[in-house]
Amino acid sequence: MDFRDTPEEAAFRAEVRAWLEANGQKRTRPDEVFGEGLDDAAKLAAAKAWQAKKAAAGYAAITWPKAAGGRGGTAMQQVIYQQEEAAYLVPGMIFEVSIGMGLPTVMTWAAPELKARFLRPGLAGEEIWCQLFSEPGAGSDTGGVRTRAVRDGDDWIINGQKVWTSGAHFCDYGILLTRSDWDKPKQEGLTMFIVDMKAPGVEVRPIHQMSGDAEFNEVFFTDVRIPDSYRLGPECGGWKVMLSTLMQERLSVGGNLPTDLHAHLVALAQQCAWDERPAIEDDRVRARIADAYLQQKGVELVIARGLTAISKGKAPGPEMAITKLIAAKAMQDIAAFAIELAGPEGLLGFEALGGDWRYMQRLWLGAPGARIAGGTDEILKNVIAERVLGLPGEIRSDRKVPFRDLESA
Amino acid sequence: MDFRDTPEEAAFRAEVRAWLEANGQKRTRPDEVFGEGLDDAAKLAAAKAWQAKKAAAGYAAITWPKAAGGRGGTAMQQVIYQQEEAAYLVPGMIFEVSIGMGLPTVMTWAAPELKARFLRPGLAGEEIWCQLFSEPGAGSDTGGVRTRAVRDGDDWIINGQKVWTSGAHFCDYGILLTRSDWDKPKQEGLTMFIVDMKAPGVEVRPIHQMSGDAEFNEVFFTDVRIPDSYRLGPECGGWKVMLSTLMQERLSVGGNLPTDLHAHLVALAQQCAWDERPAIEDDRVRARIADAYLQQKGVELVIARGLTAISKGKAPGPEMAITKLIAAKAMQDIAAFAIELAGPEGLLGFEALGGDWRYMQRLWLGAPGARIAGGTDEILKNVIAERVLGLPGEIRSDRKVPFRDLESA
Amino acid sequence: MNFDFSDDQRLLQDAVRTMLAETSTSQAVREVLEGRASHAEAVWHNLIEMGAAATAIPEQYGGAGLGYLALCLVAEEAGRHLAAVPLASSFYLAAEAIQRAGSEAQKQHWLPKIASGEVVATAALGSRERYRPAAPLAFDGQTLTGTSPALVDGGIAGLAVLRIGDDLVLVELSGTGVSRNPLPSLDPTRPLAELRFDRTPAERLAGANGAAVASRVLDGAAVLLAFEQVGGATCILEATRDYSLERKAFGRQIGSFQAMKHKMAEIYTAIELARVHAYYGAWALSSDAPELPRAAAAARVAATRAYTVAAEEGIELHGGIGFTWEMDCHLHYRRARHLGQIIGSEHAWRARLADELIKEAA
Amino acid sequence: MNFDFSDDQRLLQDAVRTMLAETSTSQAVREVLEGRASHAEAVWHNLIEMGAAATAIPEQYGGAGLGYLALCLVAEEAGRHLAAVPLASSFYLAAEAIQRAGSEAQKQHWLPKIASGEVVATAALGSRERYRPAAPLAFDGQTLTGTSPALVDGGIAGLAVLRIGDDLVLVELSGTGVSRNPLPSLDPTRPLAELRFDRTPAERLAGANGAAVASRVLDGAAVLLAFEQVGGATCILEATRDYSLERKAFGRQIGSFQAMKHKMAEIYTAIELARVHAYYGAWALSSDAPELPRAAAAARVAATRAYTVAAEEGIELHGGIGFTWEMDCHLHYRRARHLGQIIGSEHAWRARLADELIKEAA
Repeated sequence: MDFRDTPEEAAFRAEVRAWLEANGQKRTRPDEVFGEGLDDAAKLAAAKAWQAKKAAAGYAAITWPKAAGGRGGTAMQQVIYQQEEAAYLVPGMIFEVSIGMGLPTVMTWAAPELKARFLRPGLAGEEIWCQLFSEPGAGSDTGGVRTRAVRDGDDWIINGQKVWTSGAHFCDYGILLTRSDWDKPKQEGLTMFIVDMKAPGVEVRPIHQMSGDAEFNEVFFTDVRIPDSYRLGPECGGWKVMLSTLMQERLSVGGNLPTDLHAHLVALAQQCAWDERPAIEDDRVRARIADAYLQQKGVELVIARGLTAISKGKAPGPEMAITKLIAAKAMQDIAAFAIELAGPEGLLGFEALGGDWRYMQRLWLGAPGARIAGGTDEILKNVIAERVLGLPGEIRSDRKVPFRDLESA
Repeated sequence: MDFRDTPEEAAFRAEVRAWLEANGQKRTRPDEVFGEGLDDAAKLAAAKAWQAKKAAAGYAAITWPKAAGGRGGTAMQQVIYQQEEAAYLVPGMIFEVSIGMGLPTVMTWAAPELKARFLRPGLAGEEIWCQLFSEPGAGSDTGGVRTRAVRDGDDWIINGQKVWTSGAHFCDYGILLTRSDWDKPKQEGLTMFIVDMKAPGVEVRPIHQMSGDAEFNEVFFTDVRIPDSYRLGPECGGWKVMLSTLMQERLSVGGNLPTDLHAHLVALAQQCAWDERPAIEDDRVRARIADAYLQQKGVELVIARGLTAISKGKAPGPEMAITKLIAAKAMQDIAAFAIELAGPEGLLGFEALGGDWRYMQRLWLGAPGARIAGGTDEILKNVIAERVLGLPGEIRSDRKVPFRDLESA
Repeated sequence: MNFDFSDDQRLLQDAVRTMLAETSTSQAVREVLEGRASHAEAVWHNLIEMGAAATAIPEQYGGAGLGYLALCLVAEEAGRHLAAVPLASSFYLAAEAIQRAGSEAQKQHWLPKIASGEVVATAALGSRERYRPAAPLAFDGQTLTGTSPALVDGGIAGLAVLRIGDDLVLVELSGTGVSRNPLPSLDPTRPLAELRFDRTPAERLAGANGAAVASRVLDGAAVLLAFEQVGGATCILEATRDYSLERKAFGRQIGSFQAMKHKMAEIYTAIELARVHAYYGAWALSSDAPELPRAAAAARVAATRAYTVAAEEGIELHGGIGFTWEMDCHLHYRRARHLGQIIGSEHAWRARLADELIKEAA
Repeated sequence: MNFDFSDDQRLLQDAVRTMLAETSTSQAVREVLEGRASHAEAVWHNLIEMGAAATAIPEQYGGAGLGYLALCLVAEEAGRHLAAVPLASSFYLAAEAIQRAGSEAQKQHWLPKIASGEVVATAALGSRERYRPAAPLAFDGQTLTGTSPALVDGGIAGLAVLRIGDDLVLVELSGTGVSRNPLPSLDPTRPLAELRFDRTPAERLAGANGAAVASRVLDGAAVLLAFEQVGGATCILEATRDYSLERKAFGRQIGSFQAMKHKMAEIYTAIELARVHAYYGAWALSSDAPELPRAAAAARVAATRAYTVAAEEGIELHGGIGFTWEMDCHLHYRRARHLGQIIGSEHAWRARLADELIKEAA
């Protein structure tokens, strides 16, 4: 048992650290984010510039084969890079879908000329990708998509609506799950495409979240034409393609929780008075600080177990689902408790109160989404029950019936 | 809103109180129970004597019609009697099944001569009844009973096994749910009987609980003969008879929690030291005392809502299920916390520590059973979800299939 | 035994519910949420006109004189419909303080104005928890100087009752030297402002012990707010139930999944526990029973818990749609927190409940 | 990054598991539960013979010298199989105290006897919580007089380490003036006795600061006990899972009901959280890291919670059969509480964890 790097890992870490120091900009506040103060266009341009630099240095897709523009490195090297990058102001989520889902799917399923066309510009951040699976009637139940793909000569014509598409408003291409055959059962009539997000008939509308942010979009397709050469995988093979896309996420080791949450609670509790004494002296407050640590450090340690697997060349298993399950709810509870510390002053929007409070209020407004996006608590518990504990799957009545006959269709 | 009795209720309460004072014996310690120090036989005799006295005074079955030996009183009078009796040393559960389930089922379904035969001796405690529904393979799912009833001339021959039968070892008669037709679906092949518990072929074995008590029994039936005249309701009408039996319980208003639990916690916390100060000064301990009150008083108040319905001549609804749901888990949590108060001394069996501790340890050992017997937490949540909130029932594959074809049969 | 409201009280509740269903719509609430209105004017107008807001103000002071039980049911409906109005500030807090500590002249002057809606009032009666050191606020017997805490409805109030030490001070906000500083609110449907005073004329409420009155008024407010919380929690539970019956996934109504059924059963249980404690608090408040401090604290803790759980899990059970701005789920999420903090958090009230229980056990 | 045990350590664990599966059967545990044996002799014999109990005692004192990581895995298996043996008393507590505070002579005299099983030892090292005032126990430098607290395995121990003020005192129980008073145990598979001394010869452990050593030993014990708790919790979860796949109701495996699936997923999550904190504690213990107090407290709290939840809900998910004497569920219910209280409850350890975190944040 040893938390230290192997000599090879240490060498790679040193190399990464040197490169980041030379090229990146360190965070100065815990809640500082990339591109603060820039408008959207400038922020996007800055992000693309960073990604180009990162790709040129061979850090954009460490585990990809060299032939595809990657580094041919190990998953552990990827993790080390991410750990080191975490201290820097980098454009977070913008390229995550490109590198993590879109391009790997292209790599696996597209014809050589498409790979040549898309991989390098995607890696360098010149083109950004999104993922178009979820629909208003097909969220947790992705197999229920109803966006229609109809063959028309060498093209397909797409009509329908997607939802919860991160970054659709600035993306160039997307991987699109459609239903091309309504007579087959649910998961057997699906086909996957590459779609040009700037094509005529594609309309993107932001979804405003309760936090006031708009990270997600609805995307509407009206008679959008896609050449058959942009099809990924066989006709009606979309389910399998989608699973391969999601498999790419397996190396990601689950949810996480800011490492400093309990320290923030300590700081806030020292500023608040409960019954004329500092709240930090209340045994209940102290207990909550301890519990916050148990959850935060626990998630960190579960991830360390996943990294151990990666370090040994294995993939972390479905048990990593517990990290998101613990993290998202803990974030909600800790943030709510932080607000409660202030009593009636907790009524204030924390713009009025400053740093730590604003941070907690952001977490509090973001937590309901964090518990849902990427798998609800309920879906994650099913994953643990079925894939870790081996309990039976839910009773399904919709598996063998032609999709058009399903009541919900 | 008024917690006081109506004038009629007050008059009845005064009458009951006077009778109890003249005839009963008040409890002197909170955990004193009827017949302490007596052996089983003497305790049973004392219980029967009390029941005879109570029946003679017209309090044994207040809501029964006078013709059946009851008082023709109201449900509220029944409640008032129970409230007043609670302060007295009375034989608790012994006659509960007789009066609450066995005899009412006889009253509803048996022929006049059987009623004449059974009602008065049952009411007077000369004969005691039990209920034989559950089986090893049919607990929450009572419809799955497999005790076999086969017609043989004017008799039926019974073979099978029941379980969780309260008081079977001292009971004289029981109501017995059997399967008489294996070709009908689950709930349609059942028939109910009166069974003589002293008949040849009936064997009772106590079930030892984790608390060391043995309140329940297994009952084995080997070629037990029951005359057809002892059948309750039509052949294959047993499910409906059973529902009518369980309906009798509807006037009971759910689980309860000793009213003094939070006061016990206060007393114990005053005796314990945590970190050199009295545990009662720890804010966490105080919070738990408050929560104990919220649960205990909450259950009491939910019951008060049920009593309000009764007082208005209505029946309390399925929402009363929350009382048991709250009470059983609260009992477990409060008792565990009480033990925790003592730290390493909580390792001791509380025989070593005395009154309050013994009480808490008993609750702690009894709580797992309380959460299961009479409807598990899970079944109660289903009841609330389906019958109160109107959510769909569970998917059932066993409703229409002949019982003998069911995989579990 | 009659642990329920009377038919007359229920009739009033029905009337208020009907009115609120028509006027306190999602759109009306969002006018305030998005800053286009300071409060829901039509709702406020109707509550006043019906005499529903002023049920607990005696008739001789311009109220309906129907007592606290009626006001509890009005509160439940206000909570259910997310009413964006100064009901708590004006009626649970300010009017109550004046009624309990005001001189006859003060009552005759102010209560009719509050009851008729001519004046919106607000109050800061002190709390066991705070973040910043209390702002300096000095009362010299005739004028007030300094800054108030953040006050709900401080932007539209014409009158404030402020606790300064053991005094309760009444200050008219149209007076000289008053300025208002709007503050961001975690629940923008209930806007906040702090008030700044510069030698503003003010007077003491006549009653002797300001601290005791404040405590009594806060107990009453805890009960009334518990009804708002129970109403809000019931609303989000019902919305969740309805959505779960409508929405399908995996070929089934999502409400048929046992995980969802059981979570809704748990929310229901939490709400019913809160409801009975709120009822008990209503009884104690209306009968001026010595149990009030205990009953009020219990109602507040249980109701804060219930609304918090209902709002958090209500969003969760809606899935993705639940955290969009367009759905009303987040209005409950915010309101639950607002109501849970407005007179101190559940932790302060749980401590108070424990204090009472330990005192009683002694 | 290697946050896992080595292959060698896993091999030892497998061997211990195989041995315990054969010897620490339900029947063997029930011999002790029902008072027919003071401990599971065959289990104890084998643990000693394999060198598994004495893994953390250095070779020069008769141990296997394999270190704490190995002992953690032994503890996990002991917990999983409900081993009714004096492992914690002898090895996590008494031997550790002697190792850390004993003189060379004391170590050479006692550790080999403990390692070989010749002597069972027990210890009382003080706690933050207590019920009765500490019994008077006086040490005059050479003899001991008075009554000890209730000691696990006090009935069979030949040696005790007792904390008296800031001293750790070693007393041989075959000495003069010793009597034993068996006390009822909430978990009868782990029997208790108090010891009475009347001028019994005893000696101070040589190490300077008894309180600091006691605290250090308790931290180590917290980690080791956390492994026992994780092992026990895993056992009852697996038993529950297996039963739920076997048992049918309403025409289905009961394990197919989502309420049961999700509850088992929650238990699993609690156990995994405990497991990683236990691992982290094992790392801190084995590397003598400054993080030990925090890591030990975290492991103790998480593991106590996990075993409590697993035991309570394990019975619940079994239904009626779960609370019978015949099923082993209640053995876990009792053991979970025993292990959760033995060196102080989770509340004391949570307070300790908070103290550490607040100290670190300063």
